[in-house]
Amino acid sequence: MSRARRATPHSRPPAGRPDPGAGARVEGLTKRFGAVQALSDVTLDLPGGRVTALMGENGAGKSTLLKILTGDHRPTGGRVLLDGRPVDLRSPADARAAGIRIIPQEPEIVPHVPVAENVYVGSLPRRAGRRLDRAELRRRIVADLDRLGFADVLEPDLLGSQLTAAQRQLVEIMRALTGGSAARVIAFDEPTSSLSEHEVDALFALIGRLREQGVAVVYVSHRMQEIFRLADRIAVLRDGALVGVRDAGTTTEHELVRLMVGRDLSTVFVRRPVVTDRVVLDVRGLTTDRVRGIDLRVHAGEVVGLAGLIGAGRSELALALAGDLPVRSGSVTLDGKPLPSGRPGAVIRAGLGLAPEERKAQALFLHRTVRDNISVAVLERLRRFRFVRRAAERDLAQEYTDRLRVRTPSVEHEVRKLSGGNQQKVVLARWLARRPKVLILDEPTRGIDVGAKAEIYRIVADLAEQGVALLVISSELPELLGLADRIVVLQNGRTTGELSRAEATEEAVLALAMAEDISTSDPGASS
Amino acid sequence: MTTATTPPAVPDDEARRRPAAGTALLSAVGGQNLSLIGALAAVLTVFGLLNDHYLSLTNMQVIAEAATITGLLAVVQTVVIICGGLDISVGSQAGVASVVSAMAFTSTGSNAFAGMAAAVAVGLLVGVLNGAVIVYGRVNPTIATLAGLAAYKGLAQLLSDGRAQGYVLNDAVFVFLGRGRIAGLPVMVWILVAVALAVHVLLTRTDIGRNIYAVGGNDTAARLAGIDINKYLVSVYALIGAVAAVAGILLTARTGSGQPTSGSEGLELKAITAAALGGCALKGGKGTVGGTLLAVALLGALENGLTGQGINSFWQNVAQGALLVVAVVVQQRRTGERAVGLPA
Amino acid sequence: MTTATTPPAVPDDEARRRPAAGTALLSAVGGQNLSLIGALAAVLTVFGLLNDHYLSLTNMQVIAEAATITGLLAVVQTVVIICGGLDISVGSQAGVASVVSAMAFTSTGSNAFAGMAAAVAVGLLVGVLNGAVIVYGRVNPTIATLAGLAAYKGLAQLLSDGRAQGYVLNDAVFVFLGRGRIAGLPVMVWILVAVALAVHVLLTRTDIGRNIYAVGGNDTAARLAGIDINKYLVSVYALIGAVAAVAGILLTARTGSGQPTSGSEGLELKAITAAALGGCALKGGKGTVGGTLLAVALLGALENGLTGQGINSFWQNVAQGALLVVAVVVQQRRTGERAVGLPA
Amino acid sequence: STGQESVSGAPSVAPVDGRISITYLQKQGDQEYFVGEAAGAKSKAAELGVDLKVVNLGNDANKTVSEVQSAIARKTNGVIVVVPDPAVGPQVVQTARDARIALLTSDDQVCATGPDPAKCAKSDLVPRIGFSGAQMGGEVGRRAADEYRKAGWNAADTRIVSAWKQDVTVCGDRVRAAKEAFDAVVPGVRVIDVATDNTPTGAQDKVAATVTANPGVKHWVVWGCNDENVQGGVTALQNAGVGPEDIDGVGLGAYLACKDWSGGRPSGMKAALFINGRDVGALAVQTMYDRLKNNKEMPAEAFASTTMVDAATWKSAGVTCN
Ligand SMILES: Nc1ncnc2c1ncn2[C@@H]1O[C@H](COP(=O)(O)OP(=O)(O)OP(=O)(O)O)[C@@H](O)[C@H]1O
Ligand SMILES: Nc1ncnc2c1ncn2[C@@H]1O[C@H](COP(=O)(O)OP(=O)(O)OP(=O)(O)O)[C@@H](O)[C@H]1O
Ligand SMILES: [Mg+2]
Ligand SMILES: [Mg+2]
Repeated sequence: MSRARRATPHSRPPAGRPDPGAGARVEGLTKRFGAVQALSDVTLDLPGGRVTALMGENGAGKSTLLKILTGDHRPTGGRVLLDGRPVDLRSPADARAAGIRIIPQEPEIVPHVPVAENVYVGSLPRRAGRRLDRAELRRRIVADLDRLGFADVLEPDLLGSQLTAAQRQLVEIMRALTGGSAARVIAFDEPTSSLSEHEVDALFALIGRLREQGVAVVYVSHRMQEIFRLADRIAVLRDGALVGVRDAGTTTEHELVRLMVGRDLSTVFVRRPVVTDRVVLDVRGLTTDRVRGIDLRVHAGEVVGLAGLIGAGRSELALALAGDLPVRSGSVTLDGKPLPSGRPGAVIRAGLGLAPEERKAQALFLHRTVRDNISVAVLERLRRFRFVRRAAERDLAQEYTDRLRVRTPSVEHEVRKLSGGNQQKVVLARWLARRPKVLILDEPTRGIDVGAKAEIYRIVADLAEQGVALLVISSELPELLGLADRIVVLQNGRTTGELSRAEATEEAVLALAMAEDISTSDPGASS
Repeated sequence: MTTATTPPAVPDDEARRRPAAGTALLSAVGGQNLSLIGALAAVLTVFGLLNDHYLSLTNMQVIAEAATITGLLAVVQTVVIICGGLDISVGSQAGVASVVSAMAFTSTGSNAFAGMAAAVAVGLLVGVLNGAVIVYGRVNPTIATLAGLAAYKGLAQLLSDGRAQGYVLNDAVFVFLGRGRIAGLPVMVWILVAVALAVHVLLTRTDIGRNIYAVGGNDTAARLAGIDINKYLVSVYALIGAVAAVAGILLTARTGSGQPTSGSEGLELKAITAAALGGCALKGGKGTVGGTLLAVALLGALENGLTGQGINSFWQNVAQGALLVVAVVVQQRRTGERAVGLPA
Repeated sequence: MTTATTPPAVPDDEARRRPAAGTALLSAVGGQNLSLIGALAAVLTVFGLLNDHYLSLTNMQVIAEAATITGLLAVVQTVVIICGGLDISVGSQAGVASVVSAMAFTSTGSNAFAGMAAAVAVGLLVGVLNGAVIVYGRVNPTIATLAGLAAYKGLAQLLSDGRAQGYVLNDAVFVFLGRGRIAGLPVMVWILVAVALAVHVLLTRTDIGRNIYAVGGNDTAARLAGIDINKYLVSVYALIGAVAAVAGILLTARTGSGQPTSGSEGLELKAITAAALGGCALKGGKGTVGGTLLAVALLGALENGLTGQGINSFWQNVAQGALLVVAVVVQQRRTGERAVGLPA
Repeated sequence: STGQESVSGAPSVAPVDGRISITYLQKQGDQEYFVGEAAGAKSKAAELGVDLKVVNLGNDANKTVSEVQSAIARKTNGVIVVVPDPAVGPQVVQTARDARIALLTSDDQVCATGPDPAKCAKSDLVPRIGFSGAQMGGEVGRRAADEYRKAGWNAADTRIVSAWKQDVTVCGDRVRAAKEAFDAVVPGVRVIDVATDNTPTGAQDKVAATVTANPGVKHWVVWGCNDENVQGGVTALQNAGVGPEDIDGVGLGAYLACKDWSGGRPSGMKAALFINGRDVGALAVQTMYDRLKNNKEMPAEAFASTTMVDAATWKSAGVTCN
């Protein structure tokens, strides 16, 4: 364990360090899924009072390690130790009892119960005779929302089914940080992938406090910035094996990438603008239940970024354009022709594609193969008399899995068996293969590793060069700044401003995203 | 599935400003239930106008008593559906219990309590068996209980040699169950009320109930939260077994003897229909006892009214099918949810 | 019957030498199906040993013929289950078709083709109605077709006044359907083979089939991928209506007259049982025609064997329930999937 | 209330002045025979100017109790019932007595004091209109034996298929009576019991399986609980290549048998007992009317006539085939 300190934006008071050996340790951990070796002989210390970051390409085995740690998977070999003693984790209940918590990569939400019950599911407050203590439940959720800084983004009475991706993520975070016995180990599996800066700050403050309390924090992310902002130590997995543990203060981004990928890789992305003045997508006064009076033009070859905080209405705008949400008023034209509304099929045939933000709920057919998942929107081009040309289909799937480096044994593998990032790549592959005139990408790089991210940026650039009009929604500001020719900022369902590439800085975007009283200052403007 | 990703439209600012009180009240009666209450009122009015005796106290009691056995099974069906399962074998279980209660009664020299205890014990056993097959055999609940539907029916027939067993109407306890009244209400109906109330309290007021909703709503979430899903499932099926046994005992009390199939065959469909009409999502995680009971009342009132009008059973079939569809369509129009994908 | 859609098992080493083909083949037979094949082999062996004539060609034909009507309904049930729906009204639909075919036959002066055309037309209509209620009325498929179960039964009874209608065995076409043979195989079985093959090809080789799997697998995703879910659902229910009509026509041909309920009542449970046992996930998105046919064959072989041994119907019920559970448990053990939450 | 304090002894039903309302509760009301019975009852009721409600009980003993109560709540004056199971009889009788309404049974017997009419004192049997199951079965068995002897078969080459739904009590009574009657004439022919669901296709499938399992048999006698069973069985035999001359099928009901005969070809269906449901329904309503209007005591038992018909005689006997 390194004693070296490093300069961080958050200053850390020298809290009393816990005993050496406190925390968790995995020894010789091995896990096979059929022919897939997800983990091989991983031995790693996860000391208390430290943030250990876990990095690696998509499918490297990070989630698998965490799932073993929390009793969700049983290892094929090896063991888990807690405070130096081996523990037998047969179920998540065991792990919870031992003080190990996880925020899983895919939030699991109970749809028809309110946020409060979602958060404390499994450890609801009760009185004698197992009576539910509703008053206590209320008190607790209000207090915890407050304590964790989510009070303004999460309404306790909302039902699980009404939550946005970000809100679901927050519920998962709250689940792990509240209720039951004191946490000894907390693992975050890409917790920020659908959060915006505001919540990310709150979360990091939280993690800082956990560290001070001596909790062993495990943090999985593909975002370098976060890693360096947060982690004390960085463990890198490649192909299921631990390839190195580095001290966060001494290592560099460059070194980590080399460890992860096994070669040098440029993560700096520079895009050459190829904007034309032909308007492809023309949105005027678009109003739905939650977005109001949106005006937006995207030109051929242009990449327009959509920025905003949680619930700003970006995803809703995207779904409305894709024909999946009822449009109250306004018009949308594509290449001058009005875009049908209410029927995604017709919209797609007119030339607009949307890669939605929630891969599991909105995009993937989990029990179907990678090939099926990629070809589903392209079958019209792959059929002869309604018979699917299977060779052509396989080639197409192969081409895109290769380009996006989807880590899968074959294109015939079931998608649910892929790691989260690889699933995301499959979703992107579908829409890239469709080659629409307008492509909307909603959080395209959620959970995607460094190498593949660069590849996706390159594909976006290629598409732009081919004259495709692109609309990119992302909560990762650096990504938007690097990609977009122009950034449109939404707040509370309205556009609050537009920044050219030259004007766009993080500060400028955030200022527009958080601009106060836009809605109160002109209340009569909406339809 | 669709609701998971698409939040319903919030109608206006009013609703947003007072989310707690307004939502709570509406969800207590339930948007779902409002249209059932409407349908029930319509049925009562129409038949009340057509026939003077329809709204009489006696006839209401007849309706309630006729609906009791279905009602009991529908209430527990509600629990298992909320839990994400299904029990297609409830009718057969009631048949087994009916036969067992009468046979145990007879063989213990007319001891009613022995008869009932035996039936409940067998019911619990059968329920636990169902649960174990599902949980440990990893058999899908629909298939497991489809198998139970056949197997327990066979069991009831084997036990009874396919004939009605025993005769219990010499016994005061059974007669009380079958014909007695407390405060003017048939004893059977009181039993239904008691069971429904207990299940309602269990579902809404205890952490057990809330965990049942969690298991059915998202079993992975429940499991990761440390809920012992297996325990819950086995217990829920055991509960079904016990209540189905009570239904079987009432069947015996009402018909006078242990019936292997008559009176219990087909109850599974009725129970599931009532639960579904009452607002249970067959995917789990959603449903209320109140809604189910309303649906039971609606179907019972309809059947009684149609029979009273001398409508033949052919038309009754058509009418019942049509009403079921209309009630749900109205329900759906009311909630005004966005129509995406398959209706749940 | 089963050979039409299920490629025979390939010896081990052969498969190992050509891994790509081997895997593909294995996944074509399906892990699911292997245990069904095992169960079928066990049933055939046991009864073959008990009775010399069980494995005779004649008896195999008897089994196949007896299973045809259930088989037809199970095949289309498979499609709708894959699509994420369910059709509990198939039996009633077959009853309507049976009555209509006989009545149209009689009233057109013994024109068999008029009878059949009328039945199929009515079947399509009923199917489209089911689909429309589900899609545009936003009624959950289970409830909608539960309503249909009652309503269409009532319709068949009303049309026929509850009596068997007409007599068709004077007519060469109907006699050919009911008793004819082609190449030694009953015509009915050929019809099943043809329908099963067509549906199999539809599901596995065409984009329509792919989209059906997609709709059932994740309807939101399917919609966002540009699939017109409504069109698909209505078409699938129309397909069911048409095939149920064919089943009804065969029922008429077999019994000689149009039967409103006799012979079709209860077929829905058999069809769903077969589909589920054959590997359909009731949540949608999963299932194969081959698996369903295997399950139909298994249940048919079992029933025939038990009857041949003179086992009474009580034991038959128990045996069928037990076999259903055992087959699925074995299946689950084989796939060895992680036991999380409720088994699908 | 404990449910005990009901009137015992003979029911005291006062004659009705004004319009009479009668409720006819039938088991298996969607079966052809009972549909006919309902039609007969309705036309008789129309003729007499009586309100008649016909209710289908299916096979549901529990619904039987409910519907009796429901009829009482609607102030019906008399109930005619075909019980799905005789065991529910005492409960029905008790309920009717409590409400002081007249009770008549049709088709199946009901005992006021116990579940089994066979073990019932004569005085406790409820008045009944109908056919006797034992008598029907007996006629079937005798006719089958006649045909057997006429054909000159022997016991070694012959098997009897006895097909019925095994959990229906009255079915068991019928086939048992048929066997006894047959044995009385020609003893020693082996009977194979076939469990069916009382439908033609169900019977056809089960009998087909039975036939292949018994290949050495040359001649077959078929009887069952109803025409469906016999017709399905005969069809299965013919499909299995057994010629009509080697089949001795005797139906019960004649409503499906007549269809075989209407084709004019030789059939394995040699005869069928024609039981006319219309007559039973009409007679039951008439009897109830007489009791309620004229206070005429109901007879303990009244039977409608049955006729054995065959391909030559069915038309003249009045069997209608639709
Ligand atoms: N249930 C499963 N069945 C089969 N294979 C699986 C299963 N879960 C994971 N795998 C495989 O194990 C490997 C490691 O996956 P894991 O989810 O741990 O990756 P990860 O490092 O978390 O990736 P990502 O960054 O994309 O989330 C992958 O190859 C994946 O396909
Ligand atoms: N009162 C509310 N009830 C339910 N949902 C709400 C409410 N207020 C806001 N929302 C959520 O805000 C969403 C609009 O934001 P949308 O998801 O389009 O934003 P986004 O900018 O993409 O943010 P995110 O990062 O959350 O995806 C709505 O779809 C809805 O789910
Ligand atoms: Mg992962
Ligand atoms: Mg979004």
